[in-house]
Amino acid sequence: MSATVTVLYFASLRDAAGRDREEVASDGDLGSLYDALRARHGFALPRERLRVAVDGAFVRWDAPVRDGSEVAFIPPVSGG
Amino acid sequence: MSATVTVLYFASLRDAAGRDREEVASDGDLGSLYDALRARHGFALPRERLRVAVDGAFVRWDAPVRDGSEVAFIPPVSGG
Amino acid sequence: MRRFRIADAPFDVAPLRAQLLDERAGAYASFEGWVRNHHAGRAVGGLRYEAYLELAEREGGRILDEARSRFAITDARCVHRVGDLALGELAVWVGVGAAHRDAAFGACRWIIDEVKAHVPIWKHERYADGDAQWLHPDGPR
Amino acid sequence: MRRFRIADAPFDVAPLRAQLLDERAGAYASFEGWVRNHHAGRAVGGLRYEAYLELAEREGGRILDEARSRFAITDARCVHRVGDLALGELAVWVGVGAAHRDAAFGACRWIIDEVKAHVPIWKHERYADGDAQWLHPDGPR
Repeated sequence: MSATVTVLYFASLRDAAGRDREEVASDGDLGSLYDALRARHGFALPRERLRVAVDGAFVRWDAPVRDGSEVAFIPPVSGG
Repeated sequence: MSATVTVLYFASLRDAAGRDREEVASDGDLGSLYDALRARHGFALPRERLRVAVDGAFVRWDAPVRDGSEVAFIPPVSGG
Repeated sequence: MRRFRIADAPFDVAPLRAQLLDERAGAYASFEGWVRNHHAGRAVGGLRYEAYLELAEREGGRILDEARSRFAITDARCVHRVGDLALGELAVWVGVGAAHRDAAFGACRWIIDEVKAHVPIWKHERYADGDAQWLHPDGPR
Repeated sequence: MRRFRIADAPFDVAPLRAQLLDERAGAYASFEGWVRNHHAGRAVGGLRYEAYLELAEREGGRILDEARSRFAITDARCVHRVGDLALGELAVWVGVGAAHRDAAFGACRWIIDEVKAHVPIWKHERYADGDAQWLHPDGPR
């Protein structure tokens, strides 16, 4: 069963995607969602260097994609 | 030969001496000057817990008392 | 009162420090990050910080709560700027009050390290040579 | 400009911090000592600091000069109050600018420790029970 989610892009991912969010359909886990989007947009960062958050909280890559949720891929941070 | 110096008192030494300075004559080194003043004023602090300064700079206890100089006995400090 | 906050405009530290005044506190340590004119040997002209606001505020709040349980402090605050910053501008401020200086220094250092490592904020540097890039550092810095 | 100063009246930290602004500095660490309402288990009502002014300024200046040679900092300042202080009042301030935070924190901590250990300033505490005393601590605190 396919789920539709809003994906948020930040920093270099936003520059590469050319947008700060998009609606996407997915039927796997969050890891495979990132891999598909990486192939589509040519993201330089491999999944191992990112974290993933759903609805504003960090979650595991093997969590299923939940319909209607907001997914953010978090590149290595550089605040401070 | 006897030297006359101005001795400065701070903190508990000033309270014990009842004054913040006095002129004293001495013919030994700074250590024996302190010991004499300790006996006179009843200072609680032994020489080992103090430092001594002459004319605003730390010096050794075995330095001779120099005529006309200003001597300060420095109790353990507690700034900060 | 939120202990961690994202600011999208310049902010003044005096009222933040005032929030930490406490008669039990004998020590106050603070840290500020300022925009430096060089990074990794390159001349920097200015920078931009971007945050994932919702998650940044949640993570920042968690870090300050954890600091209060790890260290014997009276309280702590942190504010991080986003948006365009010029050279010399204040990028991040951390303030900690404590009875004693060991805890104040320890917590202040721990908070800035944790914020830099975990809060979803990204720095985009513009260089004097016209180049620019997002910083995505490898592992712990 | 003197890097170490004794102040006989309340002072504001903002202009002192401003003296450390420097485009090479990415990090600023500061420490403040505030008059605490307790010491060694006793309720404190207020205190007085007294200094041997000439020697204190010489020793303080030496400590700040040494900090500049020991740590990779851009500059540092310290001001210590003397006279009568109420609960919560600012007793001592240290500020350090540096390219990186390790040096800023390290130098700030080193300076306050050295000032407390070596600068001829004495604290006279008044307690809630009416007692009062000069503090002459044993050895390193």
